[in-house]
Amino acid sequence: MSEIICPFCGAENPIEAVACFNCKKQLYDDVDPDASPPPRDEMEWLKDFRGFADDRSAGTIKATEADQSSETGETTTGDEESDVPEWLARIRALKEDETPAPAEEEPVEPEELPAYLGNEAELPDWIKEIKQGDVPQPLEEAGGDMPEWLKNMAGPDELPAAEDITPDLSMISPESGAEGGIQLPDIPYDLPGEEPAEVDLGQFTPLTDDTVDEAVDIPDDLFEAIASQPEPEQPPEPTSAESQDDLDWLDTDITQPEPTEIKEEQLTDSGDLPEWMFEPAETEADTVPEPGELDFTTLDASLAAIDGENMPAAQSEAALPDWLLEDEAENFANQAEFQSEGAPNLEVGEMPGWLHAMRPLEAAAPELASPMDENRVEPTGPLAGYQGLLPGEGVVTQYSRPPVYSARMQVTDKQRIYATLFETLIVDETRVGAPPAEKSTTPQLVLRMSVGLVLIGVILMALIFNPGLAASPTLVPPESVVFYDTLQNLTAAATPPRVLVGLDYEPSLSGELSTIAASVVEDWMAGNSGLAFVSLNLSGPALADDLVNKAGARVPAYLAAERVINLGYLPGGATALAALAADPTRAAPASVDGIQAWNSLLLQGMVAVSDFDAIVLLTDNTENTRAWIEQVKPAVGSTPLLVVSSAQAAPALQPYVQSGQISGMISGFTGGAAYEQLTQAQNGSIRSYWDAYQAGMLLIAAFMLLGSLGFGIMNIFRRTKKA
Amino acid sequence: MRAPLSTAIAIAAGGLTLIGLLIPADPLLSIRIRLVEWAVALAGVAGLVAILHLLSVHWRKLTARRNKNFNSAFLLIAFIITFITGILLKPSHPTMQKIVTHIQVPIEASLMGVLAISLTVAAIRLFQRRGGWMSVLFAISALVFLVIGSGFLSASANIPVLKDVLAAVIALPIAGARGILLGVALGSLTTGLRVLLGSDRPYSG
Amino acid sequence: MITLDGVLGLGVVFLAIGLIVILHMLGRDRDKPAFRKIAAFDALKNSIGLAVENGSRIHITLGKSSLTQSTNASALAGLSTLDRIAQISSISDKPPIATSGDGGLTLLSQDTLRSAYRSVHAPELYDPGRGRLAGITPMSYIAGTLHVTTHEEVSAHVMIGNFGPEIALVAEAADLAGAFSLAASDSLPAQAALYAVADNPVIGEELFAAPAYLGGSRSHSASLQAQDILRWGVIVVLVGGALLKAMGIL
Amino acid sequence: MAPDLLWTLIAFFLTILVLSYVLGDNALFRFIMMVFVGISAGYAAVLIYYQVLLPRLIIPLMTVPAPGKAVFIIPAVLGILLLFKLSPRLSALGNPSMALLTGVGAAVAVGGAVTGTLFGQISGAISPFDLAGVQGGGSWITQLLGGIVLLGGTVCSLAYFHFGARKKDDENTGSQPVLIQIPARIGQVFIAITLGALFAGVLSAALAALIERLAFLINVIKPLIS
Repeated sequence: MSEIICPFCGAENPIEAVACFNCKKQLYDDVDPDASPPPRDEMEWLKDFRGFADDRSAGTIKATEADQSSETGETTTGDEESDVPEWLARIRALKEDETPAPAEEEPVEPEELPAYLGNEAELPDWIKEIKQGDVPQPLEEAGGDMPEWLKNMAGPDELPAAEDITPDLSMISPESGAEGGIQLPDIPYDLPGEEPAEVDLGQFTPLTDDTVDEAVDIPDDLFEAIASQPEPEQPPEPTSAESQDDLDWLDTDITQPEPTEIKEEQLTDSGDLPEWMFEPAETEADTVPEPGELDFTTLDASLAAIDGENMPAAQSEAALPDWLLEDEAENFANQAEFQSEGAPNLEVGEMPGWLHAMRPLEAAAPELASPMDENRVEPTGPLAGYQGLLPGEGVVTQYSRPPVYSARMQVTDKQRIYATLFETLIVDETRVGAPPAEKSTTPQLVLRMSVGLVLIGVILMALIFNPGLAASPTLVPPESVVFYDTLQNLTAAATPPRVLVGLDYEPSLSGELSTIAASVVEDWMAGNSGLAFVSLNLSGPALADDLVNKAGARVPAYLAAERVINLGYLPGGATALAALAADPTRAAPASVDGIQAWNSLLLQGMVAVSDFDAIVLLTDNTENTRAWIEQVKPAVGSTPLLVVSSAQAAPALQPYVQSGQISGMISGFTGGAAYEQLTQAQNGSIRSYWDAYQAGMLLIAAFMLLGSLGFGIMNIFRRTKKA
Repeated sequence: MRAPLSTAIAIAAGGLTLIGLLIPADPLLSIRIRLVEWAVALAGVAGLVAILHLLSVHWRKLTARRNKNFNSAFLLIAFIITFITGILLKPSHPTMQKIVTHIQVPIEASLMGVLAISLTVAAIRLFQRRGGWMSVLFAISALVFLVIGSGFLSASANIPVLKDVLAAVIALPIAGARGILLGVALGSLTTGLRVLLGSDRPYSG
Repeated sequence: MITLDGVLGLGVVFLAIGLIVILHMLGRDRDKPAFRKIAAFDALKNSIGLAVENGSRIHITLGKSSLTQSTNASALAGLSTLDRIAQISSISDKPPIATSGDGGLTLLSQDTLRSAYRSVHAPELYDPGRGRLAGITPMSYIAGTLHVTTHEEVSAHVMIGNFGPEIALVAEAADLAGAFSLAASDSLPAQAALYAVADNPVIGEELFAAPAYLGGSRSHSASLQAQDILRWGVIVVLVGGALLKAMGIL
Repeated sequence: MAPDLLWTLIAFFLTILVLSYVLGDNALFRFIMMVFVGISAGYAAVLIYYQVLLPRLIIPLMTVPAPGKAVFIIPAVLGILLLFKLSPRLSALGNPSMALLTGVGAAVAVGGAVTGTLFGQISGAISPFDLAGVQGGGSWITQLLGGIVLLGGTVCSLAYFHFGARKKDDENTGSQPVLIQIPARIGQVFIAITLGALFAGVLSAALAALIERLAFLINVIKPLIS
């Protein structure tokens, strides 16, 4: 059972108590202590209900008026449907059908509104009623005592001029207001209670000079009208232009059902709303849009759109700003109070049983639990003396337990099966798997380190102890034999040969190539050959000098200064070679020392590459060798092209050897060792490295074999595991 | 079309050079030689410009507010010393020779030595990296040629069958190499022609 | 001096030009020709996407070939690939970085980056420092590229161009850094080394297909189709020539 | 200390520092790499100046008489334009120079590919079928068989690179017809064998370099020990 907590002493009182049993103070501000309290079962709920009606916007007034009529015995319309309040229709609907209509289940989603409007079948009862044309009817009936301005609003074609409307607004009587209110649909009945709060904000917005200036031109009589209003803080009503704009805005709402859009339209277009309504809305624009208020405007607009004959009502309602509707509602409240106070002897209207039965349901809704009397004056605190404030303590006293609804979802077996099926489908997706282990490079580093150390260790051992276990190669490739034969034939000739040596290896491979080339250059030197070095890489000239110095040291009789010329670096790669093939005297005019090479004793009389007896290429890369073959070989005709290549380039050069573009070739340490075998060199430079080389090669092969087997087997196991 | 002048220059210079290469007869030959000489000179200038750009990049790294890279300072110092020494002494001076033979050669040859170890590790991990029968063939081929390259089989060179088998095996890579070279030549042909047709314009920046 | 080789060569060149032009004209943008699947390029597309996602850098290295060398075709293909990658990854926080081992190639990589960003209407992304010379000699180029590998927060390395086998050091450094690596070279020794070291090696001629596989222009597809036609022409010449040679006619 | 010994010690320590990379990336290695890049760039700049610009541009411009000067003025102007590449704003001025460089380079690549590789390799592939001149005293059958194997391998390797495929749905990649798949598979075998052989060759060259470096270290240490 709910209790009332006294706002003054905090004591708990029974729900039916009017005054606190502890401090004897009134529990309700809006109850006149002098007036004899009406019986609880009649007045308490009515007071709440009235309060509810007060804070409802115009739509609610229909229900309020129905109650009032029950008090005054006044009938509103002859139509039975029309005097049945919407909430009653809802209760009936609830009884008929377990599943409530969406409109009552939750606040009307603005997005759904167009659907409502478009699909008549989905229209809520209240709209259907309107469509049946039972709304204008009271308008006609009430037409007798309808004020002039309201009569003028009979149809859209007879819209009164603004100046006709504005001054008359000040003369709105409760009755006329009631009549006006009757036309209003009870949409807000379904709206949350925040909506009136927003209206209050509008009312409390101070009317500063700026706002007055910004407002669309307000006639002087409007201020009189404001002065004649019961509350001084009541804002000025819109001018005719504004009311006209409101009508336009109603129309646009149909096309723009988005609540925020509607709100923005109202806010941004200062022509639509006066500044005083505009500003508070702005303050709320930042907050989440309140569907209640927006639905209200949108649905009004929908009314206007649904049926042409509803236009007058819609327009009259739309023409009246919210605060004015609020004002009408208050008038009803005041009137009811006045009647209860002024005529105590009057027989209190009987409360219908069905209405009494449904009351807790109403009380359950939070918005119903807070009766707000706009007339109440704040007695204490910093806001003392202000009227129409939200009564904090009043609200506290009105809390009641919310009803418990069954949350059981009724699903058919078929639906359950589908749900289970769906669950099984997404179960893998929802399961959080273990994160993939980050690839660790440590094993690789350890392997690299250990392999490196072992390899270096073995090579060092072989170099230091030089056991001579490795047998010199007896298999000599045919191209090496051709190389050897060509060299021997040329050096054996009567006139010492002049050889163009293309030094085309990088310092990185000088360890391999200078070692192999040294023995070859020695043999050329032994035949007193003239050597002209040319290089395609930047380090070439320096490497050439180094090679000549090394080889020359082993052939003391050879006069390197006279027989060797270093033509230096040929920039441009293949193009430089093409230029060399076309005209060597222009491509490499001078030596690295700046001497005019082609006037020197060695190269005297030479004008073409073909004048050389042989071209020897010391190379470590396939591409430059290809360039030599492509650019120079065609220009030298039958002059042999002999190649000393690195082991890395040899397989790629084999096609050129086979095609005969390369006359003879020595490749790698193996080829060098084979060549030394052919020349019968006793202390060849390769011989000193041979043990280390063979040991290293076999060790690498062993490592590779072990690694391949190990990882290969692991792969097979992994595959079988997967399978 | 972007950079029409540059495109015209590229197409004209390239076309003349190509025709001069294929039909080495005057005046095409002399035009080609001239164009190639200009290109070589420009390549040299481009090299210097790129080196200056390299220095500017490392200068920026050195003077950057965050993540300063002090190694860049050593790069700049090493460049300045070498460049000034070279300009003053000329490349043929023994000191410049020493810079190559005692600085460049040790560093580059040592890096090549490190490569031997890196490749060995890569060969060990080959099947860990990727399986497939192509990798198996690659590994077998590499093993066989490592053994052949080591000269280890030379001892048994007297066996006639082995000699013939080795000769045949050594010749096998020629086929694949030739196929790859021919394919690369076709690729080079079409890629070069795209530039000569003005379809690819990497110079239009 | 007019040689038979020269005339035949000229014929081959004009045939190739005709094929490229015709196939380019026949081709339609909507109906691009289908090519065989190359896993490495699919992986590259994924890694570019990942690099853009996680805000890491893509590194394209173009090799050491000079523009005046006959091996520069691979570098030109690399530049086309750089252009495509720069366009694709233009939305990335960290624009790609291009390194090379030749002066002319460095300047072309800068031009390519600039035009790529202009083509996607983001010229402000261009930074000349992103197209740089790693080193002027082949091994110093490797040394400079190693520096980029370890210092530039690179998650994907694309090596397309002419390299020596020493490029394997870069591929290994990339592997140790846990980065993606695609390697393509026209150099046979480099291909062999990269086959063992790189995550995604591209063999031989496939290098020249990179721009087309990365959604390049119609001319890239057309030149690939022309390559295929020329390939079968070469095969026919090989077989026919062998037969004629065996019969003693040639 | 004798300058030669100083240079030898420099080479010795540089070798050790670079080989330390075997134990993993380290600060000293990175330092040496940066110094190396700087030194090689400095050396290259000197060489470019003395062996390219001086003899091919500067000296001719100063020595060649007026009529022939024009030939050298053009590359000089283009070279000066190329210097604008250093400025991000004015770099477009260098485009014509780069265009000439690229055009000539492309022509060289095309010419080399056609006359050098295409014709060279085709003639190389069919040369074993010249049964009239059987080389090396071998039987013509052996040579023919060898030629057929190599030709088949070359053809299949070429076929492996065929890019065209059947279009599947809207995808730009598809499967190849069986007529191409079979030779392509055989080609893969030959390519794998070739790459394996090349890998062994690269390993062999790298090992030779390592051996030479270690031998150098021993040669430096030996006299110090003894």
